[in-house]
Amino acid sequence: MRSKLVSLKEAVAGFIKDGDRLVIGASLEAAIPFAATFELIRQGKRQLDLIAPISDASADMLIGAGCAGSITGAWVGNVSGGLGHNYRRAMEQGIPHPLKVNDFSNFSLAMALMAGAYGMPFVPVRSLLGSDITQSNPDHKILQNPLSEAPDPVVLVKPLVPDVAIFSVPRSDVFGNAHFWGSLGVVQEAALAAKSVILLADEIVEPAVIASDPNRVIFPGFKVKAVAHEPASQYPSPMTGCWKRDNAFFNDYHQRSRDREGYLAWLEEWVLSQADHAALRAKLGKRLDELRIKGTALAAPANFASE
Amino acid sequence: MRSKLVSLKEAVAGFIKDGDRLVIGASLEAAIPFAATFELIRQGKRQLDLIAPISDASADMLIGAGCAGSITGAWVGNVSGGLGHNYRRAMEQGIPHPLKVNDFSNFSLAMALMAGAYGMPFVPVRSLLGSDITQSNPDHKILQNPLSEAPDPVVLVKPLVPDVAIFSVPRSDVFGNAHFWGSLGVVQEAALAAKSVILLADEIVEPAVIASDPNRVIFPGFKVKAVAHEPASQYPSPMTGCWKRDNAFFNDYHQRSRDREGYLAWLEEWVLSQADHAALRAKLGKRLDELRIKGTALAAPANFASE
Amino acid sequence: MSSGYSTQELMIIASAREIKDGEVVFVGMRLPITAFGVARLTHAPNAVGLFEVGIARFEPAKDMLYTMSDPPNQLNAAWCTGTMQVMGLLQGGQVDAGFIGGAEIDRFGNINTSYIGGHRQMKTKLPGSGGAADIAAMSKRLLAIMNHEPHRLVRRVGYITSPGGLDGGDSRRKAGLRWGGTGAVITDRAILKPHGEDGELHLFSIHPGHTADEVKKHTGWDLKDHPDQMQTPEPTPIEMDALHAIDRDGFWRS
Amino acid sequence: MSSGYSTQELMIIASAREIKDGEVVFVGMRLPITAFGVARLTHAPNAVGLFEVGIARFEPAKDMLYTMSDPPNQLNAAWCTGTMQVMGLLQGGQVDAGFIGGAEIDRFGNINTSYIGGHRQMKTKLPGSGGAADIAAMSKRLLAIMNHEPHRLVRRVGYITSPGGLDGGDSRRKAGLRWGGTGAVITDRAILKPHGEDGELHLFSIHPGHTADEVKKHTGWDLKDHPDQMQTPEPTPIEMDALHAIDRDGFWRS
Repeated sequence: MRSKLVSLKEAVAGFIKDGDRLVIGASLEAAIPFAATFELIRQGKRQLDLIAPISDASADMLIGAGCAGSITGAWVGNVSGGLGHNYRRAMEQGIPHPLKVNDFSNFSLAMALMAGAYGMPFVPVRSLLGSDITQSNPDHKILQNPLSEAPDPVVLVKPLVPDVAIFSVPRSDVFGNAHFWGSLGVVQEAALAAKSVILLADEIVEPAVIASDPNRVIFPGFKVKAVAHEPASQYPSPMTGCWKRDNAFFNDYHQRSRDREGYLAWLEEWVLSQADHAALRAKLGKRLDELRIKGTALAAPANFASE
Repeated sequence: MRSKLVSLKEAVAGFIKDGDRLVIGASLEAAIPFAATFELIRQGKRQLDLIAPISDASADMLIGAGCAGSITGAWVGNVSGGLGHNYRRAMEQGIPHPLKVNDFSNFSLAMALMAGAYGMPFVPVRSLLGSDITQSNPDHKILQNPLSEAPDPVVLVKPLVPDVAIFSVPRSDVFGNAHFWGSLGVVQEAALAAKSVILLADEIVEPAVIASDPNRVIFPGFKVKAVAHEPASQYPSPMTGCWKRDNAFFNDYHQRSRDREGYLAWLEEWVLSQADHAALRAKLGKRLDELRIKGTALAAPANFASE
Repeated sequence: MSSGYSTQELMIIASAREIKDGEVVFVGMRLPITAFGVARLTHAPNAVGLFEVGIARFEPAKDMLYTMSDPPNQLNAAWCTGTMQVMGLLQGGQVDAGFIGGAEIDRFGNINTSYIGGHRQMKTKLPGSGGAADIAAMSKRLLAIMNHEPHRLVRRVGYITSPGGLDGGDSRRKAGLRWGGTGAVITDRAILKPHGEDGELHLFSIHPGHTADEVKKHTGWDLKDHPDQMQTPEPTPIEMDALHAIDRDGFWRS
Repeated sequence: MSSGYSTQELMIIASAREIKDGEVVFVGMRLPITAFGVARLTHAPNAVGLFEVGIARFEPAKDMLYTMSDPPNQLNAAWCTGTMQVMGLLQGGQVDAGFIGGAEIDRFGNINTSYIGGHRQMKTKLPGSGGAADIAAMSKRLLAIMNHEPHRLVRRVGYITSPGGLDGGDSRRKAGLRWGGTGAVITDRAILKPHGEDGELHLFSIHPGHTADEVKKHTGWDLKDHPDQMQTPEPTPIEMDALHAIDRDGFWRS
């Protein structure tokens, strides 16, 4: 097998195009690959469709930087802060430019990605009946259940097939075989549905480490096109077993992004003036060290021996 | 919380009724709770509907013993031996009595259980088009995809909701929180779809052992109604990390069940004359010891510490 | 507020009382997760908490959570899985109750967290549903937590993100929702519960230090009295001890 | 058979040659899993093997397997997951090829593993589909392995468990199957491949030691010659070494 190890810069430049439908993190508030968010902004990608149930402040940052053409999601904001100011400005005032929203709920989006993952023509959902989400997003079609004689409306959701799904993972080998643990959100569905997968690995390990526990592999390595070795790629979001959340960073972003000028200054300081994620790690210094999980609470041993 | 620990006898007597729709093992050829198969036979349960994609020789044994009213499955036989002789006798000659078959493929059955697990009204499948399985099982309905203008037939599969799903697991606490690893087959879908779950645990562990690794929990403990501590409950099938497969046992069963008399003699020797699973373990003695996995190939550590 | 507890602490304890023992509850963040912890430590030791990120928990997390994905919520969880699995239980009718918050709620319990003014003439863009629409549609009983102001408790929301009783009466069932609906709306002034044939929200319980008149003045429709109207009981020492055991840093005390 | 290899060893090697490098292949048990191993060790080092129990593997298992769930197939697997996830890839068009066996196959490659004589007038009950119907319907290319006897290679199967070309021509597409169909049928005497407008199976390759006449005599329909007909090349020393490295106990040598 051929190594898929590249730099984050190469991964974003080589595998993501303007207009792509992109999943940037799929476990809602954890393991969001903000390093990729920042690199997409630095490379000036445009008209991206951001697919995610919730991806904390990542979508808001990309919207403010003018990278997003549309949102296919259930929630855009700042989980600990509240509203997403860039999202509001784009939707209410068209700043920096207008944005299309394809409204979903977490469940209907999970189901749509599952339909993409498993090649389903559509997926019937009993949620969203009575919700105006079926009005603002006509991709949610209400139809009579064809197997029921009695009136039984169901919502048919179309499959979603992202062009690229990007994930932060605690460890991967150079071939894209990776472990992930903790809550999974829609990571599996997004990875299996996507045309290609990019991994940002906190640690690069020998293939034998991954092979020692095939149940922690959430999606197969053959879906992965590129692996970047990028510690704390999920910063400021948390990653189970590796990194705590930097709540202060989210709150600072929330305060400073209240107006456009504040956001642009924030963007210059934290993204545009940083050459790459290593520069951001250096800038954070001790602040990042303090977020590193140093305790040990190991999973009970699981044996895979065959003899 | 209240302990759910009971004997296998109590679990089968208390939680399984004649006519129940039953999943006995859902990982195809591994971790089939044969101890429950044998106990169902000893307790003379009748008219069970056996739901499973494949459950190696378990279904064939239950059919021969007169416990099965119907099969809702994709394959009934003896995986290493071939045909299931009791299945053939029941279907071809009505011995010991006629049997109804609800034909599925592995995928359509997995999908039907998934629909049951996730409360879906039906699930659309692109398999089985052109297959006579849609003829012999009219629960697979071919309909036009309502979201497509062009002709696009899809098979709509109804959800399956088993009354009880029984699993062999390597370890569980007394509250029904259990770990399972290796290939999962349709374990998760069957457990989430079932009205109740019974566990046969190779080992009973402290709750902290299970809580140390919530990703190895495949279904939540609140679905579990009873836990029986029964080592080698999956014998003669294998269980990852615990037990190898007893191929000779399957082959012997295959040879002896070729005719009805041979099967009845086999049944007397291996099931009816055994008071319980402990008696079977004693009868197997050293043969069982040799199947125990003694090597060690541990999963790489995974940390769940939060600080 | 009355001495000994804050308004938010009272809301948490009032919410905890809505959780029954043995129930499977979608808890979500902030007040509800703390309410779940109080319930577990008092009258509901067998309750199970679900989080849409893919977590089930018995014991509440030991440390402060800013998001439900934070490491303390992963450590010693009862089940770590995906959104599909957990929300699938919801769709399958296996979840007894769910908590959600909201920016706007109307007299039938419909909640808007998407577009103030509606999606065609939007005045304010809110973050959206997240899992709220699903929890409202598919849990057996919906518990809403709101700040009680006339612009929040309105006659009719401009956009229904999360369905309550829709237009009242059997309109929820007619829309195809086979179970569920509003169980209680817990505010900083009172508890509202549906009553009567159309299931309009009525004033059920008035928090200590508040009056019926004041509550009604802060409600955007003509709020009627529930026939079983009561005063919200003060937090008991047992409840307060449970709350303090969970909220060790006093986050909700101010 | 010719000295140096058994018929089954030849079938395994002929099957291995049908796997291209980098392909994702549903391998199943017995001959195909060994064929996958030979392919990996020779011309297809980047092939991936899938098993419907919920396993993906790069390297074949190190020990003899009686079932695909056996412990050696779990140890150092590339991915352990569920049937849904693995077969979902199949439905999504992410699987290049799939191997299945069968009791009966017809001239259009349809396979019966359910009811000899059809389900209404069943003569013999066979075990059923397992995953075969799915692999036949949804992999991009179906590879079938059969024993070559006139009662097995029949004009028309009594029951289609696993669809090949159905009635030939565009009938497979018309039934709604958007891709796939028979790539090759590998028997103990020959390899058949579809040819012509209706895609009937033709005699493509004759194994060493067999003749066209003999193969046709053992086929239940008037088997026609493929225009590119050839002799199956003898196993090369490299192929045989690979096979012996996998089949260390000589299970397939007899």
